[in-house]
Amino acid sequence: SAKSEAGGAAAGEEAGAVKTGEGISGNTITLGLLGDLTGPFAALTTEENQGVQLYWDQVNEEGGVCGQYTVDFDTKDHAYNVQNAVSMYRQMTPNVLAYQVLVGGSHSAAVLQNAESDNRLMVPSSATEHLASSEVVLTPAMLYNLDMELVMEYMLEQGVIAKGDTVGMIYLEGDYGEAAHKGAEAAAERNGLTLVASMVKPTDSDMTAQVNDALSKDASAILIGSVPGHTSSVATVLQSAGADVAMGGSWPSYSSSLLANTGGDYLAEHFYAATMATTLEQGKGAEILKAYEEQHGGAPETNQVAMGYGIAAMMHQVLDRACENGDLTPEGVVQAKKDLGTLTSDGVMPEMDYTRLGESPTREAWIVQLDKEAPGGLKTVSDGLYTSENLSE
Amino acid sequence: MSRQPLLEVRDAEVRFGAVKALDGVSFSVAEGTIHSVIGPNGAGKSTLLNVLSGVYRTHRGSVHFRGEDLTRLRPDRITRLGMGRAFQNLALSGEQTVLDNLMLGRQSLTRSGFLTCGLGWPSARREEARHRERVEEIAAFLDLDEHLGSPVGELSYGSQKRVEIARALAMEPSLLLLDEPVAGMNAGEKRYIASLLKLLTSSLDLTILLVEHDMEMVMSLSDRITVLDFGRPIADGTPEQIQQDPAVIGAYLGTVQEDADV
Amino acid sequence: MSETTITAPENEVGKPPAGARIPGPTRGPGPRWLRPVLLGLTALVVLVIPLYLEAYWLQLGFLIAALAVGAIGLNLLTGTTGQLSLAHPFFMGLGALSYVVLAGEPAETSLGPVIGFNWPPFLAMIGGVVLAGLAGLLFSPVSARLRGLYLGAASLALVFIGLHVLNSAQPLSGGYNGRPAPEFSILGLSFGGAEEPPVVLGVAMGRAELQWYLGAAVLVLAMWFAKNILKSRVGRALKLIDGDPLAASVVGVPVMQYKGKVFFLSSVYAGLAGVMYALAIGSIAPQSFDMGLSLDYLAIIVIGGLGSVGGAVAGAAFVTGLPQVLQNFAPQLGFLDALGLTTAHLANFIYGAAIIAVLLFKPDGLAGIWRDVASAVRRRPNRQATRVSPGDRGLPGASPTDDSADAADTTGHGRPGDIPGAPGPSTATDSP
Amino acid sequence: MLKVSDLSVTYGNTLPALRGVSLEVPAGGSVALLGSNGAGKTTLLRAVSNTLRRHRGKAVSGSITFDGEELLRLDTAAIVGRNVVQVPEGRRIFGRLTVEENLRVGGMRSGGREAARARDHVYELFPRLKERRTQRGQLLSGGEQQMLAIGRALMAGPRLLMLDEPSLGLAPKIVSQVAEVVRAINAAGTAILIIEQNANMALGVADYAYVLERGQVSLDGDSARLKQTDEIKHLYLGHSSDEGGAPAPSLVGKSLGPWKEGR
Amino acid sequence: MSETLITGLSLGAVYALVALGFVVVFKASEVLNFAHGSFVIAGAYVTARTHELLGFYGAVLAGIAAAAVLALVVERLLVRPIRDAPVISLAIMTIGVEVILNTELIRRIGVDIMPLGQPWGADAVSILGSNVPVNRIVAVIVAVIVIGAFLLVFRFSPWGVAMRAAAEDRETAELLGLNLGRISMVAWLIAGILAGVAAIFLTGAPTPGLAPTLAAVVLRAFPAALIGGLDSVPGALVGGLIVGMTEAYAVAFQSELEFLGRGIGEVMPFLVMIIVLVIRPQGLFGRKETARV
Ligand SMILES: Nc1ncnc2c1ncn2[C@@H]1O[C@H](COP(=O)(O)OP(=O)(O)OP(=O)(O)O)[C@@H](O)[C@H]1O
Ligand SMILES: Nc1ncnc2c1ncn2[C@@H]1O[C@H](COP(=O)(O)OP(=O)(O)OP(=O)(O)O)[C@@H](O)[C@H]1O
Ligand SMILES: [Mg+2]
Ligand SMILES: [Mg+2]
Repeated sequence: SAKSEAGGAAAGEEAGAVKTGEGISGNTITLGLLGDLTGPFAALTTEENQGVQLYWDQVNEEGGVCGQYTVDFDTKDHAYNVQNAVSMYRQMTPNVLAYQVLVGGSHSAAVLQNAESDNRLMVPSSATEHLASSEVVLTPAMLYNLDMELVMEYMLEQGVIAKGDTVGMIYLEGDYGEAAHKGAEAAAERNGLTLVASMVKPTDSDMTAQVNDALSKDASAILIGSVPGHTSSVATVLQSAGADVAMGGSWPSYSSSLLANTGGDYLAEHFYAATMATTLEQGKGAEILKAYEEQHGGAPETNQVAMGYGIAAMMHQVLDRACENGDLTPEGVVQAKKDLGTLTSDGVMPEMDYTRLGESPTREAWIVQLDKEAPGGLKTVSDGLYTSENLSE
Repeated sequence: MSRQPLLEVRDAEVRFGAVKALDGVSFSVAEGTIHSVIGPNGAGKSTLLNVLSGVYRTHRGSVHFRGEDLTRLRPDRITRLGMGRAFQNLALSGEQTVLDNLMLGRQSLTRSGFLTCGLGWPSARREEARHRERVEEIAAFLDLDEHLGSPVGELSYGSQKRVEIARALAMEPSLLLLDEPVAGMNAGEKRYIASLLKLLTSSLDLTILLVEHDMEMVMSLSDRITVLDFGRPIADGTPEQIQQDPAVIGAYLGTVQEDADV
Repeated sequence: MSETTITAPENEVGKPPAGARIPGPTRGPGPRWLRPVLLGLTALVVLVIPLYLEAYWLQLGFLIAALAVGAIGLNLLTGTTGQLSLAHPFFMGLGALSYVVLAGEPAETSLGPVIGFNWPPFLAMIGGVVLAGLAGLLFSPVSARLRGLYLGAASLALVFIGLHVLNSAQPLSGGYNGRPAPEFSILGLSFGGAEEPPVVLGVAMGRAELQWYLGAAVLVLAMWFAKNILKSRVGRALKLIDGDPLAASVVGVPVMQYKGKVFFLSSVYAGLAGVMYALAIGSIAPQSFDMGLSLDYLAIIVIGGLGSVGGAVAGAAFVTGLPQVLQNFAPQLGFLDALGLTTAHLANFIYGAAIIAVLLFKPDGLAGIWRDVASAVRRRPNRQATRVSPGDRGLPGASPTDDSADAADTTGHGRPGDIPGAPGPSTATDSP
Repeated sequence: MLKVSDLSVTYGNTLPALRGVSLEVPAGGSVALLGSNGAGKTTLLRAVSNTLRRHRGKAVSGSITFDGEELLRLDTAAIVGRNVVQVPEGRRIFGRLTVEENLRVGGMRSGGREAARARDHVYELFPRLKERRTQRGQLLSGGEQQMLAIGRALMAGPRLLMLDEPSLGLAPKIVSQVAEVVRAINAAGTAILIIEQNANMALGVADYAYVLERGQVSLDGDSARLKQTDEIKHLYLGHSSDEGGAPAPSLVGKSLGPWKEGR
Repeated sequence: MSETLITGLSLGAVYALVALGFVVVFKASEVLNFAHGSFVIAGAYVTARTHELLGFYGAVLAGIAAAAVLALVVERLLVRPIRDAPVISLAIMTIGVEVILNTELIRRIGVDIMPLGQPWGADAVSILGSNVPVNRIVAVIVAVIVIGAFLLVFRFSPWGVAMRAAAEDRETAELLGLNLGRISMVAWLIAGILAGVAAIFLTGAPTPGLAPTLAAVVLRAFPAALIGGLDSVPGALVGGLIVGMTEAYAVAFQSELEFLGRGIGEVMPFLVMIIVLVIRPQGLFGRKETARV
């Protein structure tokens, strides 16, 4: 009369030689895509999901994970609401093998403890030390502090800023912004820069006061560890002031659509940032672009598609390994990630090293500038992947 | 009983901006009597009641009730001392039933607080039951029993007036303040209320301070009358004296009432 | 004492028809048997549900219970006393935070150390409730001073302050990402998935099952307390404060004190809701206690029916449950992709439309529907009633046997509080 | 001009408040409507102005015509548009508006010049209002509010003016003034339908009267004639002191002992 | 510090325009319109979508028209049928509207930050040595004109009185022949127009353009409306300016305020609001609620 054991799936079922459990039924692996489809990050989530889909479609066509399992998705929307994220996580977990996408810093943090006890490998969309310290997390990017440092080192190297300069910084409330700030401080100290920093909230939209503050102190650049809207506002204020000041940003701080706004021209000229996934005008990026255009009949707005593609490729590696190990249970998947240690994604993203918990999986990235002409609005300006030996440990 | 008046108002003054709504008003009300206050519209009668029940503060003067100074007390404290009031403009809880409105009159007689009520403590239940019984008695007395379960807002104006009176009675006051209790009632109903008030003073040792424009009722019921005009007392005396007072006739009565064909 | 007899009249104008029945004034709608039967059935359903439903639904149930508890408290304040408050997320957040700090263990996080006192969870729960209540007490002088929308706005400030505190007081709250909420346990019964959970009728009583029962128990207590309040002298006083505060004070209600107390009470409810909310989510994050939650709460009490306890519960189920249910069942709808919509969009649309629909068709909320249904059931037996005897002209009183008037009035009435917006009895009653 | 025929009204699902009421106000006539509390007088006015639905009531049968046009089908504003205006029960002044603004609302339908003239006229009638011009309605005394309510309706320049207990709360001297005003308005061609508990006044003002009892017309006739009826004398005119008259509603069998517990 | 002052004032003017939208509807119907933010976004969206086609001024008209029509539709179809419900219910009705509109608009806007094509772009002029974007200067001028016009209308036309009467007692207002439907319609229409106008300035320099976060920005007008007094037209202006200045100064003194926790700037307008309300519960210019019995 009563319901069966919690979870329902036939745990320990043997299919061939591979042990499977929750998240697999028959020959179908279900991966979770828990993102923000209606909230502030809807568009980003959508493109990331499309990239994921693009990759797995190809794999499924070619025979699937270790030639046997096709991958399917359980897609849910938490609308950038933590409470929703948690309850949806609970609902999805019995049916998914791992989380291919889990959007949101505090959202990922809120489910982290559960994910650890449930053995669900997950790919969050943020790169904090907190998340990177967990065995079940595949941090998809350089930690925010190193990312900021990297951009600054590049700008120094190019002579956009010089040692001894004053630089302004605007960073977002929250651990992303704080980490970026920390990185900027480290780089500033190393290079004898004076940092004028102000913290802002997601709901702020007018950066006049902050920029004026920096300009009045003769800043030669303004760094941004915040959201694209703020980047755009900074550019607008600089442009109105007739300033000629460089800008550097963290990887979540820009979006190609900024080019169309007031201040867009200023950005195209003055703004530098790093990206973890290849731009779409070069190398592997071009291939992804082509595949995307075939499927959707137009170019994507950002290179978030490449990001999705890259993390899917890494997940593929992990699943293949787990299959090889004969254990495709959630536990087996986490174990496979540990076994592998280092993951590659066919040049879509830098090689990621997950062996040292709490540390950045990579220390290199592409440096980009915004460009109206380039697909996805970005062009790579560094000579391939860029790194600097100055970065903090 | 001592000879001390139940209520004594001395030299009360209330100002609203430039308007003096009460200006040097003094009078006293003896226990067990019906004392009326009359005067033209806007003379300050309701203001006087507002002072007595603590809604307005006097700028000058004092009010003593059973020898106790009321001038600084909050309305709810004054009510606890035994003053009940029916309002001129209905001040009932329109969406609550008549019974609930009458039970509101028991507010100052009951004690149960948030905790005891919320927990349904036996003491709270017992209190409720006891007071409800009494309230039903009062309702029957005012012919409201058929309406007990109706939301007050659905009653006709006249019936709502009766609920007002009943609620004031439910306060078990020793001094009852009535502000135009029979406005909106016809002659027969007025007479009914008048006889009821008479009965109450004799049977319950009730003292009544009555504000009313119905001269027939005032003259027949009152033991004593105070007349206000522009906030100032212009006369004070027995009904007979007042009826003859030329100042009162000029300011208030117009022609002598006597069934004049208006 | 005095049996007065005055000459009997020839006729009785203004008197009710003899023998008119007094409708039971404090009874709710519906026939007498309806209530106990429904209560019994509900209790049974609540008890057996965990034997059948998946954990996810049980957890959703617990979340709904948490919000329902908060909504009941808010309803006492806003629905009954007319004091609009948007500050509920603040008090919830405070309750949740206190619980987490009191029951939690000190720990190191990437943002720095966090404090914890390791109290037994039950004590920590009480602590959370008490602290939220105290905060309510602190704010109550302000709340007693303000009315209507102005109070609403002032209380909104608390939400922003609360968010700010949660974000900045990292050693307590864990900062932006929050911190995990320690599992509840009581009388040695651990909710956090004990090694060997007790088994009832073949079903393991895990976290979800136990939480379900906890939620049900707390909710029942919260409802019972609120209902008792509403039908007591306190409830009547609160309703009068809403309508006419001056009259209330003359009638003997210490208005300021009551406004303060009801604010306190509602923050106690909110604190309790906050603790449950933390348990339901498993962690606290500042984001959970933002203005969106304030608005959800308002939607809950209005959709449920202002001032109605049962309505608050129904509203909570509606507002919390609907979007989740929709996301679960909407994938079956294939046309979405064609429109470029996701199920999440659809869920939002339906949620918004449902709010609108409820208000359009039943401005007094779900509680109004219940009242209608119940009184329809009640009315059926004595349908015959209201026939009109026509043309009964003559002198007043010349028709002493006015039968039709007698026969009627067994219906209607006794439906307190459901004349939405009906103008009060006097010119002085303004709505907040 | 106004013709109510066979009108029945119910509120929610209670017993009918009006049952087959028929009544007529001729053009330029003045008619009084008497009746005890709860008889249905106010209900009748609500039906004419079509505000019943606000009180969860509705006309279940019958018709109300004004100059031959069915009013039950028009909405309130349109009815006022036909110059049928009422002074509602319980004054209902706008508490947060000043005296002057209250009057402005009343005169909104007529032109500025005309409204100004009407306002001066009202101030002439009620000098008290002029003194209180800038005071908010809420803070007026009861009687002042009543004056304002009447004045406000006069501003609208009605063809049919319906007054629901205009004498309520007014001092005797003012009552006679109001009566004169109403008579003057009537003399100037406005038809009057007046509800009054002060039957003395009502019958003085009106030519014809109806008595409503428990939702039905129980008596009607010329004012002068009705005044002589025993019932009217007894119930509506203050003739209690008449030795012959019996006292009205009774306290028979009623008592109220003191509350057993002291304070 | 004149720079901060000017920044604050110019920002405040924009808030004032939004706040006035709240105030007008509130005055006419005592409804707190939570959907006002959606009207702003809708206006901005239409302007952004059409400015290439119609030119900026044509697009502005289109945006204003869209916001106004939207407001009218909401009034007519949703608010009016339940006009007699308690005001809280009406406020919740507008929340329902807001949920739907925002979902759709945010879906349409997507990841973009959409430009509205203001011809003055990022131009700025120097006032007292500080750079003020032309966008803000235009905003100040428009706000002063609009609000001045409103004051005149309220003072000299019967409309303002009628609106307040209707808000207070609908039945009686109707009994005096006021056309409630029209009053309410006009109020919502005006609110819609104001939303369309405010949209232009809220999305102009130095802010990036139309983004989903605009909804949160609109929310700042809420303390502005209350500080000034919900029923006061000049109050909207003053409240807007106060909120604008509070924000500007909170940023300028960010480091001095750090002991209150970083990011206190966002909380400041609300703190100011609480202080104002505790001292004057009806807001600076609001009418005092007094009652008598
Ligand atoms: N909103 C309502 N809902 C239900 N019943 C109502 C409502 N309003 C009035 N009634 C009932 O209708 C009947 C007639 O009421 P009405 O107000 O017309 O009386 P009235 O003659 O004006 O009395 P009064 O002289 O007391 O003003 C009464 O029995 C009253 O209880
Ligand atoms: N709170 C107040 N603020 C300003 N003026 C007030 C206030 N209360 C009363 N007044 C004014 O004081 C005067 C006296 O009012 P009050 O209500 O006492 O008159 P009243 O004698 O009861 O008249 P009525 O017989 O008409 O009820 C009136 O002119 C009134 O306008
Ligand atoms: Mg008075
Ligand atoms: Mg009446």
